[in-house]
Amino acid sequence: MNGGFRQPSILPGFGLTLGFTTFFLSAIVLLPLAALVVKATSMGWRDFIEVLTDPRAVASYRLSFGAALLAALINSVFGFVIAWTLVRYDFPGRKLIDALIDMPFALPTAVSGIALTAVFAENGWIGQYLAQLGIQVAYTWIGVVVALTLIGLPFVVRSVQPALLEVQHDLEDAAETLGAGRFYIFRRIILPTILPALLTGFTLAFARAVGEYGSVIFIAGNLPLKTEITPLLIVIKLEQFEYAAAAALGFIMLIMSFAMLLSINLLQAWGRRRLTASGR
Amino acid sequence: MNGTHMNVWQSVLRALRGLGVLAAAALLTACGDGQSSSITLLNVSYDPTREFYRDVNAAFAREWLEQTGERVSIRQSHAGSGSQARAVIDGLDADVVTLALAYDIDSIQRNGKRLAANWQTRFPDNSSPYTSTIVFLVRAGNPKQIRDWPDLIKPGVSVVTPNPKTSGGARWNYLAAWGYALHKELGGDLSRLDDPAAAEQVRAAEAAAEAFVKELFSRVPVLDAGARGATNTFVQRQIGDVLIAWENEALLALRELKPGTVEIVVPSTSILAEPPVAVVDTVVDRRGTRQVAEAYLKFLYSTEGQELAAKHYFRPRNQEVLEKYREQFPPIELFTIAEVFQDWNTAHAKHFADGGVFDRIYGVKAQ
Amino acid sequence: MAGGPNKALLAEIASRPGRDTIASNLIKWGFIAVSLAFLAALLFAPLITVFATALSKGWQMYIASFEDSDTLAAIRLTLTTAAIVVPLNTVFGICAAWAIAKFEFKGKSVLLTLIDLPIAVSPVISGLVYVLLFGVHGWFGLWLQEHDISIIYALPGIVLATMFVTFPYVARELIPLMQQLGNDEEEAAITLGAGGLMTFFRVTLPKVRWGLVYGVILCNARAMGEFGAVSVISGHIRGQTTTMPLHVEMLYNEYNFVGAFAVASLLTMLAVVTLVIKTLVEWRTGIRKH
Amino acid sequence: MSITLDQVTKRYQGAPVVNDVSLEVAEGEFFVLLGPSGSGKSTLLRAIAGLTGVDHGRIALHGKDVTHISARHRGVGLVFQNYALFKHMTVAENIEFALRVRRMKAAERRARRKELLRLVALEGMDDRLPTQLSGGQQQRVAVARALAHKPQVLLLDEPFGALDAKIREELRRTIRQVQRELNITTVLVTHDQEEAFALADRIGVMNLGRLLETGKPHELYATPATRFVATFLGAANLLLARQTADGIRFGAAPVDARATEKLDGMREHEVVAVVRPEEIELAPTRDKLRTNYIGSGTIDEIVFTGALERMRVRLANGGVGSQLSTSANDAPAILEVTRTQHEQRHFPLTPGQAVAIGVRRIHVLPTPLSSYTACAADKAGAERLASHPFLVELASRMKTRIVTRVEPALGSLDGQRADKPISGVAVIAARADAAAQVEWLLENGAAEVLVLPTHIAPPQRVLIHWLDEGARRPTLAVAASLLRHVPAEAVYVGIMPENANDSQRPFGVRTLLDARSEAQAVHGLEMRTELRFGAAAEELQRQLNAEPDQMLILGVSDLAQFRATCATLLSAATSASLMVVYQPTERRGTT
Repeated sequence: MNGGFRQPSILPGFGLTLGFTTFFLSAIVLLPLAALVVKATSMGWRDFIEVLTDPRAVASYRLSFGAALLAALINSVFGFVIAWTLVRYDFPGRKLIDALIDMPFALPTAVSGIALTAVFAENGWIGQYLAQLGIQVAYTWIGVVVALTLIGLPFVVRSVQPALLEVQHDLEDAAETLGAGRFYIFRRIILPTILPALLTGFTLAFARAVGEYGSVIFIAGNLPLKTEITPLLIVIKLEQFEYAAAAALGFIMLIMSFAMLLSINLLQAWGRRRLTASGR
Repeated sequence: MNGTHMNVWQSVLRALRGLGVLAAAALLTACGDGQSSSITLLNVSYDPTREFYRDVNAAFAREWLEQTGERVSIRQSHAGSGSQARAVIDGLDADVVTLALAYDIDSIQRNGKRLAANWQTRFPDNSSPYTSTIVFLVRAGNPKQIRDWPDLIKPGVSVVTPNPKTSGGARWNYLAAWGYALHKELGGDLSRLDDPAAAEQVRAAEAAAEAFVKELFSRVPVLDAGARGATNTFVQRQIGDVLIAWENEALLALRELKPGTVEIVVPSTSILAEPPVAVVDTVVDRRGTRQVAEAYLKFLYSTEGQELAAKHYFRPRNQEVLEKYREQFPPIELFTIAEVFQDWNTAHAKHFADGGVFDRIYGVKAQ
Repeated sequence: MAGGPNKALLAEIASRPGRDTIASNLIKWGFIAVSLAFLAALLFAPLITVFATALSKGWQMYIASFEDSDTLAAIRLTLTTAAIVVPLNTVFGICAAWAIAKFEFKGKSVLLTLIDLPIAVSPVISGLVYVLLFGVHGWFGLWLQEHDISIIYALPGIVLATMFVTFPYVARELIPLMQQLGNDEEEAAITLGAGGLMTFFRVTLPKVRWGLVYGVILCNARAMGEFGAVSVISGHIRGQTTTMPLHVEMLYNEYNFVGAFAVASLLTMLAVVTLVIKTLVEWRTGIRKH
Repeated sequence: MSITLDQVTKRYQGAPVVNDVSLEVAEGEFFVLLGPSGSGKSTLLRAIAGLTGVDHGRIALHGKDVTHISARHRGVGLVFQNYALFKHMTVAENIEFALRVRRMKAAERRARRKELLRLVALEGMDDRLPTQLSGGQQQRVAVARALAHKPQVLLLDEPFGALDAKIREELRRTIRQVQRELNITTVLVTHDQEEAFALADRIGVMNLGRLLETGKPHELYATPATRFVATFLGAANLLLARQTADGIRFGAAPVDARATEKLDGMREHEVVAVVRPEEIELAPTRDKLRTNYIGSGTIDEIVFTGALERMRVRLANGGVGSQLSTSANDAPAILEVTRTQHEQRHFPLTPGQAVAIGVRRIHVLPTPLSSYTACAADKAGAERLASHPFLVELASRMKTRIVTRVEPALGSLDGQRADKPISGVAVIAARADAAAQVEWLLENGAAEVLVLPTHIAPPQRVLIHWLDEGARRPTLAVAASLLRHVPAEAVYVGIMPENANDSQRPFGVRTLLDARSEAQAVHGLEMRTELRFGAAAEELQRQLNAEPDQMLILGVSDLAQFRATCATLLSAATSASLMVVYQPTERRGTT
């Protein structure tokens, strides 16, 4: 299996590990997803298109992808700020906060949804002040963004943190002796260096947010055409025993996410090759 | 590499090894956990009946032991009515199903052929040992002066109800509102629905009903996925002026959640909600539990079962028991699904299926 | 994996001329303030809500919540699931990382993306796919029924769904780390006559142990916290197929807020466990240095 | 002056890593900071660049004080050991970085870039990424980048560290060439003495945070002032000798030492002589030597290294005990010798052969601290003292030795004398009658006495004081010598009487300034000064008690005065160690 397929290396275990990887991947991920695809395509082309282009579905894509994109962007900014703060500054409680970053992973999504709704509802701790400003968070698309931001936060912080730790201080020192100001150093030196990591974090946060269901339904309001997310639409289809339609919606989300993940991975592989190109 | 360094690492490895052993043990116990000596039943039900069936199970097990000397233990499964039906269709081995609406059991019948088509006639009262109806929950002191259905579409009133697409209970809410509007337009005579001579009038009434329901749902700020979610939104988050809810849910909420902050308003007319029960034939036949499963459901009709239903705020079928709890269940003019919508399948197809009336009132184009 | 600042470096930077100014202090505290405010609104407030509700009726009620047999069963089920899923995914993650980081071959990006894929799959779908496979009407449904094997609505289904959802985490932690560390030391070990396993255990593993531990922690957290996928496939049988997150929802729907959030608070303790493990090992490696 | 450092001190967690460094680098000069790793040279360079703040002292570039100016405004060019090129930028973008920051027009940037690339011989590499270049090329780019904004000074931090020998040499030449062409003041940090010799106009040698010596390469090599510089700049044999009125004496063999200074009115004393391996002549017999005979020996080992022959010669009895590099006192001394091809042909040698040894040139170090003699009344006490951790550390840092000496009469005041004069630094344990012991030792020929408490840590601060102006010179010499081997801060404490009137006060301040400038000028020692008022003994006692881990160097010229003021100081139990430096006045008085 390894003729011109891979570059030679003296390290052993390629066949074994790649074999196990592909086997496990096939059994746990690919086979089930194949079932999804088969189910989705079982309904006939015309129905398939009809399900996917239903205005309600289209509206839900807009919300799901739009809110996920917005949440991932917010996370990219604030996740970076948090990672920076955790890496570059020392302050009381830093370690605790560092540990809490992973919290959204462990917290059942329903709990985060319920808790967020409690906080951001009009009578909630934060919601009441926002309400005075005329901003309603819970039961609007803003609420969806808030929930998705929480879900995606650890991805960005945890991607950026090691990259920031690794940024060579020499580079910053060099830039400083050459006369660059702090913001200029940030923009021209630090940002390009950690950009791949930030991109990874962004992609993962986005991918995770697009499919999120548990936390969103509590805070979204779920009004058709307004605050209805695609996963909810899938659940609705299921409630009506329309498995194929549900699978079709799931399938289209999968395709979009896959395309996005793949393009980012390719971009990064390309970037890595470019930066570690020959010349040694 | 130095000693301490290795130790940390070894302890991690040891921990991982420990986890592996634990996993193997767990797998073994999971596999061995098939049958125990006593009979077990699985009752697949929907969310609000959890407390009720807990008591029923205990009482029935006692009675069954007395009558037959056999121990029976009943496991419960609760979730949304629709998703429970789906679970049974996909292979959840329920001996009995006790769901929110007949449509869900019909679906099991239709999609899986796991029970006979005539299931609803096998037990008395449409196989619904207890009933409920749809009432309103309002804030203490009823500040918006909500007395009946028309008050829900007064200016400035905001209504909370769950999403009929995902919640069985919400479908009752929707149908109650629709039924009320029809009832009113037709001058209280629902029999004219079947009268070909009154076709014109019925069409006008239907249009009025649709307008009413549309207006009602335009005041809904949150469509929770489930009934309990909607109750929490109303009581805990203080969203909305009125919650449309099952009577049993409203009574429970009154007791469980912040007593004194909400009160119940009973409308003039409402729907007779009949949560049905059924034995899943393929399962009981395979497992040999038909006898006990049927006894279990029959127990619901016994005086003891009816008392328990009333205690958990379901309207008992048994008139004596109902009278005993009269204070809790004020008289109300009730119409049935059959009277207004023929049957659940028709109602579902017309109102809740994709492109149905519910989609229409949200401006989704008809297909 | 997570990491903190190098204190000596920070001290040196802070001593630089032009650094000990009002502006740099403003920037520093500005960053900290923004981070804390953001986290406070998004993360701490919900967390505090969880604990405040769990403790709203006092410690006794909180403790009592864990005495319920169904709650205990849910905790047991969750731990069992994690105990099966985490080691399997760890082994997978290590294999995948070795294959991907140590060798150059065609289609690597596609493989990487496929490993990432479960993150992008909606939890609802993650559960549904197993129903499509193992449900009565699924591909293997009939066969399973004939052999009286239950997968969905039983432990194996829950394990599979959890495995699917937590699939990428260990691999994702290890791959970039191993890619970055390169092959030199492994190649040296091989030329010194070490076998593949020995090279892995004595050379590679000690280098990446942090990434691995962190990946395992993440995988475990996610395995214990997964709601959507498990919900679809669990059957919600009380005391038997309800995991902790499902149990939380159930208790919440019973208006038992104290119980619900008490169980949820148990899950948040995972962060504390992470912190303890990290501090413990930092402390031990700290001893090593002196 | 292009770069001026004035008493620059930088501490990490309390310990000074750069300790009172003063330095002036002239316009267009190529200055090399040489030192082992951890000597503080890189920190000093970073301080000049503004990448590290200093805790004390001032830094000026071209006469402008830049101590508090940030790195970006200092206008220096810095080249890092690991290049620190921006990996995501091309060579062109890297070089133009500083120009872009300064908003220079694209055309000008381009022109400057071309010029710089020509300068470092990398024409046409503009569009490469750093990863596509070899290490040497990358460092050339780094140099070009550092020069782009026409910095006032160029700083190079071990720029050749990561390169192999051949490329290193090539790049060395390029840098020297660029420096000459631009006539830019340059400071280069390295630990490689060969590199320093090859590049430097002037070398400064650093160790333990102190700048020990500066000078032209050949001067430093030929006449180092310190053991450290002597051994760090090439191989050196350090030999203990006695300076007598006739010259230098190694063991029994007196050497006619034309090259060394006269006794200069001082008592005969022990000195450290530096003999470079290439200054040693070997001959079959003593009369065949054309140089000063110092002893005979046998060839231990010969290593052929191409142009030179390197060998180790074991000294015969005559030289026993005079060699410092071995720790054991009575082990035969080994001399390192190198011979040219010419010498080899003239007198071929094989291991085991007996030879006569002569020296062409001896350099005597000016340091007054030559070796340590642990003195106690009994053997056990002397041995215990000889293994005192601080003393052992001090001796090993100074590359000297510790001998033990049992003096039963130590401290007795009945006039019993030592049977032979005490040489080197006498060391005694701190105890109640230490003052009497010190006095006895000083009367018996010791010039310095070190009093060590049982438990002390290496000092963080060394206080310097003399009771009488007459003791100033030797005290400063001892302080300078000691402080080169201890990473501590030096503080001269001047003490005025409590009731000093206004006319006396300026005098006190002048004394301080004189002391400081003499320390700097004569001994290259940078020290702080403090002026106190009160009785000397009490003031010193107070100072010593103020902080833990201190050391006091006390100059004495009159034993009566010493007894009067310092008996209590010595009898009090302090955690400080004390070095007493004695310069008898009577002889001075008679001349």
